[in-house]
Amino acid sequence: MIKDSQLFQPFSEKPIRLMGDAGEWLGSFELNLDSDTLLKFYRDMLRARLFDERLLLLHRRGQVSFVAPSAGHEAAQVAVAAALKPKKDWVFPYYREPGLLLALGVPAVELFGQAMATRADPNRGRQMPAHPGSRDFNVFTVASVIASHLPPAVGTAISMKVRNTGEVVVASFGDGATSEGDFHAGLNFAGVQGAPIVFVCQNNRYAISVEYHKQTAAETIASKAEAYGLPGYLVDGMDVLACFFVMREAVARARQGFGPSLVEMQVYRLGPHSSADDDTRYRPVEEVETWKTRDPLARMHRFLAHRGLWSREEDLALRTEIEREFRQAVEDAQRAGAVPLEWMFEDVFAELPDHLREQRRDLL
Amino acid sequence: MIKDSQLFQPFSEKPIRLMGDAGEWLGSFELNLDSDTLLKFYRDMLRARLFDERLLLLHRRGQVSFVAPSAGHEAAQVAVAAALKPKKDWVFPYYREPGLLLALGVPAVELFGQAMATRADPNRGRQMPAHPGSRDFNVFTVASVIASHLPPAVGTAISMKVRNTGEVVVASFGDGATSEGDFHAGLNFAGVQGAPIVFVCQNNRYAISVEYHKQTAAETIASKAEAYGLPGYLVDGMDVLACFFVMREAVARARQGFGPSLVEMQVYRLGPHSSADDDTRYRPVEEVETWKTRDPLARMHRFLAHRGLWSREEDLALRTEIEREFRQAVEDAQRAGAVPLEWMFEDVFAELPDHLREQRRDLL
Amino acid sequence: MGLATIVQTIAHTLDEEMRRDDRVVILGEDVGKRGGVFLATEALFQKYGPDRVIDTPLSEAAIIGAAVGMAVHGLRPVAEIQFADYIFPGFDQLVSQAAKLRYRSGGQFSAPMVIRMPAGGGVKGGHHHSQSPETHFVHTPGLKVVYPSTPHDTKGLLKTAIRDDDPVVFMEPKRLYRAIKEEVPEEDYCIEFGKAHLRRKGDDVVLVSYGATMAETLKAADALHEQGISAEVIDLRSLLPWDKTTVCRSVARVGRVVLVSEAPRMANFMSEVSATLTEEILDALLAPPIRVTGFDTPYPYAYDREYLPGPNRILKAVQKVLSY
Amino acid sequence: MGLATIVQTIAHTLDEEMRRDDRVVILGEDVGKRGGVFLATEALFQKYGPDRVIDTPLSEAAIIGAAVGMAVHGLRPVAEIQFADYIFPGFDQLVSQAAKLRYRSGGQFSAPMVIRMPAGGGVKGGHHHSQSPETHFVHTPGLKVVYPSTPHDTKGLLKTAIRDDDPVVFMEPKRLYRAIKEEVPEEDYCIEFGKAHLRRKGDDVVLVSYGATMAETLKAADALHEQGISAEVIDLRSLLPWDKTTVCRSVARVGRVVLVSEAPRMANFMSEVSATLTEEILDALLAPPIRVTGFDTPYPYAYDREYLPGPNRILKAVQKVLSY
Ligand SMILES: Cc1ncc(C[n+]2csc(CCOP(=O)(O)OP(=O)(O)O)c2C)c(N)n1
Ligand SMILES: Cc1ncc(C[n+]2csc(CCOP(=O)(O)OP(=O)(O)O)c2C)c(N)n1
Ligand SMILES: [Mg+2]
Ligand SMILES: [Mg+2]
Repeated sequence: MIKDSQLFQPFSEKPIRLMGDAGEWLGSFELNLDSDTLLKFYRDMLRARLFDERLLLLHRRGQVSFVAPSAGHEAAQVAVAAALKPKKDWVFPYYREPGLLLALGVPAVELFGQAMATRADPNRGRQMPAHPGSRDFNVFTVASVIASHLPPAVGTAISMKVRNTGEVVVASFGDGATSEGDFHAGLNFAGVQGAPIVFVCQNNRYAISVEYHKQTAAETIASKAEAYGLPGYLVDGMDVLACFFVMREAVARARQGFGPSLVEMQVYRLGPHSSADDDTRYRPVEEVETWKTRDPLARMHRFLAHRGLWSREEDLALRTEIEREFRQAVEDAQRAGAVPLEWMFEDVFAELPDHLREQRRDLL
Repeated sequence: MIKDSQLFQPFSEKPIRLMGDAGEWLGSFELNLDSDTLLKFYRDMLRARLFDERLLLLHRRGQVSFVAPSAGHEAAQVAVAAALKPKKDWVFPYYREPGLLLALGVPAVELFGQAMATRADPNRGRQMPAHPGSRDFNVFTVASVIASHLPPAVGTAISMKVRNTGEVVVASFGDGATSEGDFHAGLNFAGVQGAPIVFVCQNNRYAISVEYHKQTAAETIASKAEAYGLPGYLVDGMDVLACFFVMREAVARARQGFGPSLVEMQVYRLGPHSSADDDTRYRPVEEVETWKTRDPLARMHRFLAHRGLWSREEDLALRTEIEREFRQAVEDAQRAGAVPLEWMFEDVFAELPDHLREQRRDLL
Repeated sequence: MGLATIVQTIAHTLDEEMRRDDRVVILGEDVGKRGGVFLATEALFQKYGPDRVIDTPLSEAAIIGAAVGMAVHGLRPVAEIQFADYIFPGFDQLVSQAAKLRYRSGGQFSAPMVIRMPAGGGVKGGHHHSQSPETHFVHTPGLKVVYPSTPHDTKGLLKTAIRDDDPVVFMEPKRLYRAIKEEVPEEDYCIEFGKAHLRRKGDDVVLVSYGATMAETLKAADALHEQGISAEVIDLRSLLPWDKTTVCRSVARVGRVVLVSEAPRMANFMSEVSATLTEEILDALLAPPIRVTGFDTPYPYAYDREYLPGPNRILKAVQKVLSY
Repeated sequence: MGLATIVQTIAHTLDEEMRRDDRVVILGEDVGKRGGVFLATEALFQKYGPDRVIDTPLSEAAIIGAAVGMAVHGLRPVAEIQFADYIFPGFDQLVSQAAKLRYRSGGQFSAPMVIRMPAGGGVKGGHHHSQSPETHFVHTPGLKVVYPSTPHDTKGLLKTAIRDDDPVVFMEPKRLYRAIKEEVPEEDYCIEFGKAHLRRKGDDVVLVSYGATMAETLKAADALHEQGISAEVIDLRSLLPWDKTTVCRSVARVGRVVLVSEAPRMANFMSEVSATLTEEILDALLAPPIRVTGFDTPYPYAYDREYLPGPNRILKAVQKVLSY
């Protein structure tokens, strides 16, 4: 099933990198992306970072009940979005991916609306924060149950194959998710069917407090692809260019009918697991500090500056612009108003059955 | 964790073989087993074969409701038993393994008793045929739910490790079982814990009617070991010597604290999936005929004959002896008598709770 | 389609629905060449090919989960779980994904799919080929649960299930698969969920059941008839929604009721029926509703008929409500 | 041990039991260094090390399954499922292995183990951090099910659970984890399963509940008291076995009962209680037993307090049974 790789080899020992720590190009080929594309990567990453910061602020003010910060994952998420055709391809994300959704074009107001359970949430306030979804953008609404979105993602990909639609699915998840039976069930079925899907693991080396070596004895997540007859790519997930080029190739291969692949993006969660977590209980501060020096945003900043594409002033201006956008989006999300109580009984089924009609009547 | 292998390399492209089709020794080392051991292998394989035949007879007579024939799997099963210390090591078998239990020493009368649900069944008639288990021999009672015994097997192995008992677990299953989430959960946890367990897959290339290439896109089951940081061995499962030597090494490694391994034994189910199956619906007759020429019993017979250890006459005598043993065992199993109706309510809990006492009273 | 058994009706109905709507696909273990271990999908693989009749790897989570994803993308999957007992390795996909998708997404996504499964005991299958897990499904908001007892109802309910916009657990009475043959109409008909079927009219006692135990319930009704006792017999046909109106109406009129289900007793679905009857029509009850159910043990191999609520146990219960 | 919350009592009791019996081991996600996401295993890793407090990979099937195997081999595992909602990926191990092992092996093997899980809503967790799956467990022969509501009972019931020879699902009222502080006796004591606790004596109506909704039920009782209505309040404490004797005795005396549980209504455990009451003491009922439960929707994020059977809904039900 696997087409000969064009640029990258699966199962490499070291992570694929295209950008050095100082922001230098490491690729063996000529970088053929225009500056708009490069700048968009940076912009999308910055939006992701600032989105989280805004959420944390709202959390401190008591307006949002929960946050799962994604700082450190931005390069990976933005690269995934960039490799897809928005509104055509499908995405099955997990809970730590505002950057992915924003980069796909999902309006910030919807994401803030989701976090605050207002009418701005197309999911109608049914779930806790960090569980967005958008029919408009073919983004399958997040479920909390780790890895449970993978078998459905494969089903959608099989449907695409059977009906020959030319669409592709990306399904993403953390390192912890790879231990669930659903990971196994999904990847194995996808392999058998040669379905057009790319599995993306954002390996931040922790599942809440559980370190990678307690999660699995496999050297890499990428190596797990072999068990399903898939190519597995190991990528520096804090290198937006490496993530993008590998994803572009994997998506193209899926689209052309050469089947699924698994991409491991090595990232690091710069913050705690969530607003309910205290990561100093299980992570040495020095470790966190070391990883902070590899911040994917700073690295891309250096890359752009290196090429004369970006200045401090432009950066400040962009931050101000995004902050303004988000302030407005939060305001709009709030102004949309709380979801009404009677919605509690809707969408259990396509039509309201008698027993729910009775229960609604009893409550209201 | 993995100790350097002494005789065999994991992840070989071709199955490990030690005995040629004509029964010739293929090993690169001197065969150092005495003739008693070699003859016991053959004897145990023959007992397995004849046990199944006896069950099929009982099935035809309506005395047994179900049979899952193991012809073709005998070499694999007998080799596993031979590699273990009976009553010390633990075995978590699946339903197609009478040969394994018999070779471990489980009395035939208990297995027939299980198949006929008489008092001779230490499991008290609670399950359908092909679901034996024996506390005396540390054989975990089979459950029908495919692969569901693997996480428990790992738990037992972790307990052995934690308490440093020097025992080892073998858990066996079919190719179909490798698709279940429980396979994944079990092997992954075992890998992390470095538990003393050997996973044995009897890959007969079918899960009822589903062919191997619809089961997984992985080239081999052995290759799946990589996903868990384990060595995976690919073995000719109809070569009792290859199975034995690989198992002996894997068991020794586990016992010495070097962790788990996965052994794939390539076998073929010479009969239908079960007495309820019609395999001509999905398997070409020619395929079955081809595999029949590789019958593990015939091969071992040739091997022994080759070395002057076995004759036609001895074979006939042995058959007669085993037939007599089994006829007697069936008779004993039947004479033990049907399990009493009131047993239905026992062993749900250690003690009979009130609600079951009431239900028993209502029925009896 | 002439005289047919339940299992023949399933294969036939699936064929009709696949012909009618090319979004309908089948997936499961051994549903392809083998036609299913009970032959409920016989000949469909040969007719519709591997893209519409998909043999899956041995993973119930993959089957149910993939069906969810297919449904989300516009197909109408009919998944087969080989035995109801094997729903459990895929239970999370059923309860966390299929059942909750419409709700959690605010109606943006939904999973119109059918999960077929042969259920119930009496076939010498021991505890993993005999269970009746319907209560687990009924207790999961977001699932519809159907359980026919005749070939005629099987056709009409299966069509409704396939055309329904929500996930439907379609339970099949495996010990009746080949036990009943009846005339099944040729035409295309659907049977609405939540409408019970009055199988007998009667005035002395009401017997309520569904699925496989309908056979035992009808036998009991026949035996009562011989004793001059007239039993009204209600076949629920669907458990979610269930037909409260019909059951309450009959019981209110007759005053005595026996509830029959072979699932374990503790928190059995019939507890719901009983509790509802008390809440709704306490004063019309001339005797307590009595449940006749499976026992609270794992399903046993030996004496698997004795485990089931057979006619004798039903008659004993009727005796009790009549003499109350 | 002085004044303690429920979650502190759990950590303390686990510590005592681990000290008493070195076969007791803990396993689960984040139970190690982190001490559990709710700190229910705080400091135990530091004290007992990685062989007795095992951080597992993220797989509930691995957790429950491995616990079964450990128990079979002689350990006494206490498994933590991080939220009751996440029992479902491990549900098959629970119902097919843990629950049925003793039975299917004729008593040769057994799985004495505890599966702890924080359950229930009201913590803004949306539908996958709020569920109350107890009915699924009660309906599974072979499992015991316990659900304390106070620090005192938590200690006594958890000790009984750990020393019990069968698998015990130990549900913990997560919204009460830190809400109640009470004096917990220093000494070693066990509370027998199947013995309800009479939390209030009263003559006008009986309120039956368990676990997290005990808080709401007691609030309702207090409000009734102010209105001059005296409510008898029963805390079931264990659901399997459940204390039929105490409940029937109280209800037979008082004649009116309201049953409170936050799980979805359809086939809720309280249906079993209601059905049993009718079967046993129909003639003593002055009004129908009324169930006040969660709604038959997935657990919602918005209005998650309204979803719960709060004091107001309980009072409305009491009004109904009193005015019947
Ligand atoms: C089935 C299941 N079990 C447990 C949890 C609780 N939980 C939430 S996040 C998490 C860790 C996930 O780690 P990982 O997959 O590595 O993703 P990360 O948070 O590191 O990005 C856990 C255990 C859950 N949501 N689902
Ligand atoms: C969870 C589960 N799903 C389905 C079944 C029904 N079933 C029984 S045997 C079998 C095939 C097993 O194939 P494999 O693991 O290859 O073992 P083999 O029978 O070939 O030796 C199936 C699907 C089952 N027992 N358990
Ligand atoms: Mg992680
Ligand atoms: Mg097989």
